[in-house]
Amino acid sequence: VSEESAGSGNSGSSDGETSGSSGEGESSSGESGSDDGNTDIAVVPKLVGIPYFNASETGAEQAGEDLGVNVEYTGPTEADAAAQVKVIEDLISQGMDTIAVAPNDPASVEPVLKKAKEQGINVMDWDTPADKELVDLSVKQVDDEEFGRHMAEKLVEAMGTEDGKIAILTGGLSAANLNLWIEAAKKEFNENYPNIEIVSEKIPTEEKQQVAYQKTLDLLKSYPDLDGVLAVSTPAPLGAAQAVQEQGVQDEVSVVGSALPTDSEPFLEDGSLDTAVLWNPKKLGYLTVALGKMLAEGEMPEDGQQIENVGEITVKDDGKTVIMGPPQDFTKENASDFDF
Amino acid sequence: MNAKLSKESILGLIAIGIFVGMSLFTPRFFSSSNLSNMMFQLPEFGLIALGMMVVIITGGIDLSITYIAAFSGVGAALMMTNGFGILPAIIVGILFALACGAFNGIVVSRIGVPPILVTLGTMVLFEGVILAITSGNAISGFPDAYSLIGNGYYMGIIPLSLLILLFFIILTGILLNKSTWGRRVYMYGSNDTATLFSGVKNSKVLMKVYLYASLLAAVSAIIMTSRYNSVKVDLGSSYLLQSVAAAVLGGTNIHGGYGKVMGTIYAVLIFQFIRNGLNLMGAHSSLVDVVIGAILIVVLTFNFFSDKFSRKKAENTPEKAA
Amino acid sequence: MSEYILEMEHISKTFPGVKALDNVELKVQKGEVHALIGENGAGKSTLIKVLAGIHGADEGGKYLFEGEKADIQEPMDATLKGMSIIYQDLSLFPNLSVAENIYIGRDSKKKPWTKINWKSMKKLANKALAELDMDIDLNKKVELLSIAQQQMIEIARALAFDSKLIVMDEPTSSLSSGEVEKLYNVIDKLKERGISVIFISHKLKELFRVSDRFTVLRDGQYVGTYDVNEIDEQGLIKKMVGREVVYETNKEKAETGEKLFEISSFSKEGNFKDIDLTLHRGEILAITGLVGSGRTELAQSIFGITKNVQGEMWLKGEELKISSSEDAVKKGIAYVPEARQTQGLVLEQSVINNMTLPIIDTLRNKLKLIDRNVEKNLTDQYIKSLDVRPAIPELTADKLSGGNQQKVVIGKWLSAQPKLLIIDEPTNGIDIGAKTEIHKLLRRMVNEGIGVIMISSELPEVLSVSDRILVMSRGRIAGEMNTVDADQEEIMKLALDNEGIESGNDTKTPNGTHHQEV
Amino acid sequence: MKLLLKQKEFSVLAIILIITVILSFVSPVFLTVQNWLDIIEGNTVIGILAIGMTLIIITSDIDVSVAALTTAVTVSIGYLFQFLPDNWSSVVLIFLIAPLIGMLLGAFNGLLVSRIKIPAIVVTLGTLNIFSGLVLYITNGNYINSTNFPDSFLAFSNIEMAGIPILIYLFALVAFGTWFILKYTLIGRSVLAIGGNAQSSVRVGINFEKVKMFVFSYMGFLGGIAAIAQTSYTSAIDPNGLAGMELTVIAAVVLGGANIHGGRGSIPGTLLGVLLLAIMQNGMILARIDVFWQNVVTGAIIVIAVSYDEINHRRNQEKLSNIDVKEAS
Ligand SMILES: Nc1ncnc2c1ncn2[C@@H]1O[C@H](COP(=O)(O)OP(=O)(O)OP(=O)(O)O)[C@@H](O)[C@H]1O
Ligand SMILES: Nc1ncnc2c1ncn2[C@@H]1O[C@H](COP(=O)(O)OP(=O)(O)OP(=O)(O)O)[C@@H](O)[C@H]1O
Ligand SMILES: [Mg+2]
Ligand SMILES: [Mg+2]
Repeated sequence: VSEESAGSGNSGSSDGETSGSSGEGESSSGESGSDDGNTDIAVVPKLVGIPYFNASETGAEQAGEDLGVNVEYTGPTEADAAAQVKVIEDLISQGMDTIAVAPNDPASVEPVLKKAKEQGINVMDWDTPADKELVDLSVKQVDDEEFGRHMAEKLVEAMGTEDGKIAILTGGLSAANLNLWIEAAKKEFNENYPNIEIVSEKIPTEEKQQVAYQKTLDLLKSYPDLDGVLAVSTPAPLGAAQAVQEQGVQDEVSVVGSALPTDSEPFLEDGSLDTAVLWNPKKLGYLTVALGKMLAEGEMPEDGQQIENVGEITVKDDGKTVIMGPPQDFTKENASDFDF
Repeated sequence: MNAKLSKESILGLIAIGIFVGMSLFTPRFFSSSNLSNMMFQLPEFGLIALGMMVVIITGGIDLSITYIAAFSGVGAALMMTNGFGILPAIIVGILFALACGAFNGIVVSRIGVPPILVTLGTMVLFEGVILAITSGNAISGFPDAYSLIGNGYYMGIIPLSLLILLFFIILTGILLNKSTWGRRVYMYGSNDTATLFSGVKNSKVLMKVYLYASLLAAVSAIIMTSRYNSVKVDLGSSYLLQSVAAAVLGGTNIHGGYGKVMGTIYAVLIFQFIRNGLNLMGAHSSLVDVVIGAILIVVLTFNFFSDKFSRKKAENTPEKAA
Repeated sequence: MSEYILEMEHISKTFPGVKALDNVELKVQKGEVHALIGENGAGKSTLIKVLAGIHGADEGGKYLFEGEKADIQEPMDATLKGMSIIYQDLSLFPNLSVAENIYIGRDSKKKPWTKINWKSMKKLANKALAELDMDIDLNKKVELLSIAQQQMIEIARALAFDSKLIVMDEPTSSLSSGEVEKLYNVIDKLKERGISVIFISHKLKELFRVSDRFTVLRDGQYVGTYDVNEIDEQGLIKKMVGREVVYETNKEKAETGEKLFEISSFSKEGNFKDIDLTLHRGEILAITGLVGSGRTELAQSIFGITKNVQGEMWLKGEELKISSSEDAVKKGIAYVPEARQTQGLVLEQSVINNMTLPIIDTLRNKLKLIDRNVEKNLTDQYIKSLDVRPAIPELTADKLSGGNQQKVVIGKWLSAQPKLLIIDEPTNGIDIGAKTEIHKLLRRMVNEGIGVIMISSELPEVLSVSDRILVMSRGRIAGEMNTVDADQEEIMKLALDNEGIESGNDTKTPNGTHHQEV
Repeated sequence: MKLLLKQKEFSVLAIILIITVILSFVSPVFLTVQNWLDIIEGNTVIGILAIGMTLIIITSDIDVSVAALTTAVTVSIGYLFQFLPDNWSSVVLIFLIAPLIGMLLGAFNGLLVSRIKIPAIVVTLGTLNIFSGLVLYITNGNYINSTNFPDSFLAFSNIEMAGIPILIYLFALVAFGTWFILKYTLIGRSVLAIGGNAQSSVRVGINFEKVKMFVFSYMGFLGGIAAIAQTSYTSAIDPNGLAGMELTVIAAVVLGGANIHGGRGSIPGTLLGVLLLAIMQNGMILARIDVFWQNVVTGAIIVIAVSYDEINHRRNQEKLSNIDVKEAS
């Protein structure tokens, strides 16, 4: 048990004794400030304890181990902006070199990031952008616009028709990135598939598979001629697919959404979930730490740069927005190749 | 020797103990930047916990309090993003909260529905109203001056928001202990029938309780929106159960009739020290919850045994003396 | 030895700061009715609670039941040994049916999964109720019964248990005289069966009617045990209070002044109808009647607790519009309710907080905050003038005995300096010493110009205290008379109204006995 | 008279009927058998927990740890699945072990409430934090999906008898069993008695502590059963899946007429409360109410329902205390 808690403090899972850091790790993790000569990088997810952010934690820690930096991966237990700010404030007290945040609410972390900067801490965002002016680096898994449009395309492809009725499920009404994707998807429908009818406003599912399942059941009843469901947030596609699977309407209703491959597998197999679109969150965690380290060392990434274990990255014109790569599709064929 | 420490003082000692322990064993806990951190973090939660305590003293509970805060924040934010000044925005924010408080108050005091039911309903209702207004989006972009409320200092070292909290601690203390309203709140909490038969207008007392709680929620909301520079439907939602926990850890009787400002404040401090300390130690966030849950149970178990012990002693003494 | 079913000797009980029982003795013979008497706070209820295993006595006492050491740790032990206790404040379950309430407790020692046999339960309940001559739907929830009926259910439960010793702590305080008489008959039957009864009451006349022997307590100490033949009422009173107390009918005609308070055509659907009432300066007006005749509802309507009342009221010539108890207090009306523990006092709070509750707004200093000194002085003053014991203003009200609690309630209203005081069953469960004090107090108030309306079911009290009597029956005023010309039989006839035709015989008897004894 | 006594239940029923009538006009699907089966199956977990909560609320306590407790059991089930053989014995085993684990956790609550006399809301607020904190710490919030489940369990989940899913039978069994306990057993009587008047119950020899122990353990026991229902319903284990559900459970119970001050509450009432919340959820989408207004509607209905109930209750109380006023002669 203690291994795991220490694990998030320093570089270490048990096989990480390659570098010197883990030997003194136990004692130094507490006072992990920059004084011990090691680079300290804090990675703050929106919340801890959900599969998606667990996957990125694995990646972040792997990077810490590979690159010889201390990684502190910590966040609130609820996706609550206030709680997240407190965590960041505590991290500032701990004296980090770099803090990377996936803000629950971009505006709300603004003041605290400012404070971090004032104390000479490098500030970056990952997963979800914070205030562009403020951060030194912004790591994005994909381009939001591209991602939303891509999901929309995938759905139309799965439906096999360009005019039909679809519904949209979302994790929560107030999730900024989900809203961005949904907007982009809607734009895609509007511009390129004008005959697609969205039958209801986005339906919130409380980030719970079970709720998504029930809402989808209700949707199927309420709109018997529904052709597709677009489900954003990682549990939502699973719930939607479960409903489709149970009703045996795999051939009538297509489901496309953002989900992790291992969770999606049982639904991809029988076609109740057509495509899960996401990126590799482990790589995202890895990339975040890698870039955090560069930042701490005063370097900036370049467009087209090759990052070990991640691949080629894109850097936007502003010089500080890094895109990890294109969205990745998980399908019946490839889902079993992944371990997250 | 004879002067037995009150429940609250013991809690205060525990708070100090935790503070000292954390300072000794958690590096950087006792650093100026961390101390100032904590001073900034305290007020928003402290205010909500105080509001919750006042409601609990009447034997009620306000499950809608964090949504009242969020609603109030939305009110203020809408004003500012529509070009109004800070002061009108704050006033509107407070008015929004008072409207919610009045709604709770009316249903509780006039119709007589148990508070837990009313606020269970209004919690969903207020959340719905915020969603309907904001579509779930965050509202942000406030004037720089506004951010001083939550982030600024007074005389360079004391956070302004902490002063606001102090002001409300004192105000709440005076209102509860010295004002006739406060007296009635305690009496009502112990036996509402008897207060009615003593010519107390229960509905007025209750109405003011819910208004006061919503006022505290509004102040907390102003500090939060200023600190986070934004407001969203879930502003402060994680404080809901925590504030109940703080009030009862602070000795407030969940059935009403007893509760002290300082008790609640000590409990808030304990939560703060533990949360912050464990974060600094790099403990898994989930463990913080476990520790807080455990403290709640351990402290109250301790109270139980110390009560039992002191009662035994008290029962024995007169006998021996006789 | 074996002639006693219960022997308690050298029983002491110390509460923090109070020695409630000090070396007390209580010996009850088989088949006798044994009265336990004493002033408020003398320790009667405490002794019963020791007997029942609710309180553990201090060490060193002797407690034998049927000649054997009674090792009673919890209430159930007493029940299993064959004792049933009817507590002063009843032990019923409002949410359960009559049958369940009578039956409950029989199988407390059985396995929790035992199946309840509704049939045998109802049979047993029916039998017990039949003995009491009561006809109540067994499935009715107890909360829907009147207080008197509830009291009878409690008695039925004790009967159903086939106990050897039944303790009744003030069972008659909320019974009408008809029901009291039924109870006497039951007690007589119990006696015939060889069952012992311990009977606690402040109504001396009824004690002489039912009891064989008396044990008197005073200030937690044992005074003595007397045979009914060897002592009379005055003698007992002397033993109880240590002095002589006179208690007789008011023979003087009060000089009444101008109209002080008046109500006209007061009606409240389902409670009372067309009530007209006038109170003059300098008189005490009594409202009597059977339990449930609507007196309390009337009082609470005047006091603004009951809403939606039609009719008009005037106080000192000013028409009153009262829509809440707050209005009533502001206009100078005070009401001492009948349920002291739930309506009269905030038990968990201090005497001081209780005393000043109605007037707290007037005790504010310049800063609009409560002036503690003024508050304390005022409370001390009333504690002293009413002789509240113990005289500790900071003590919480639940630590006081019934009589002293009542004094605090009265003190609370005295401090409010009302123009009109309505006092509902003022001496319910109060000992004779405190009773006369309260009566004197009422007289004093009247003399000072406060109007007093006293609601009471106790005829001797009505006759001795009031100047004029209104009799209520089924929500209406059935008659009015001056106390000097009043006659108990006449009052009972009015109170019973046409119901009296069937039950008249029953109810006249107690009054008859009263007459003989007075 | 009977109807009057069932009064509280009656007002929920009235609201349910009104909503049903409205919804069946708005949506043709609403009144179909399939839809109702879906509604009931979907609310089995809430329903089972609400039944346990009814007993607790009758004794004038409350348990806010139910969702966390149930989650803890689901996670235990998930770990157990790794060791269980793929035949029917594992389903039987799960039905033995899950309620047992739940019962132990519930008994921990019960112990603190009855022996240490900490108010139940405080105890369970504490254990809510402890249970859910530990679950998240241990699982890190990771799903366990159905690929790891024994096929026999999946087969069990899919059983239907007479077109009705197995979970509904389970739900009915729990409801009937608990109703029977309340009405026909000594312990059930004691639960009602304690809620009606705690002091009296001690005087008539009811073991207060044991009864409190019982209600909390029983809640835990049902939590265990609810955990099985949840696992079989979602075919996955989500450590966050039930978060916040305790408030829904409590809302259902009190909407069903249980009095938060104890003594009152019934299984039929609770079932109606669950149903009311369930059809509201279901109706939102069927009635195609704008998502941003759904909470407003739900919240408003709850407030109206509890207010209506209170007003009705008062009016009847007043009638009950009426006397038969003599007519003028
Ligand atoms: N739980 C308690 N704690 C402290 N003191 C108590 C407690 N219960 C009773 N007393 C005190 O013990 C004394 C005896 O009270 P008790 O109730 O036995 O009197 P009583 O004879 O029944 O009076 P009454 O006729 O008014 O009912 C009183 O002084 C009372 O204040
Ligand atoms: N809260 C209540 N619940 C049930 N019945 C009640 C309630 N309050 C009063 N009653 C009943 O209403 C009727 C009128 O009561 P009310 O108290 O006005 O009569 P009363 O003449 O003052 O008698 P009492 O001596 O009992 O106070 C009685 O039958 C009484 O039992
Ligand atoms: Mg007594
Ligand atoms: Mg009365």
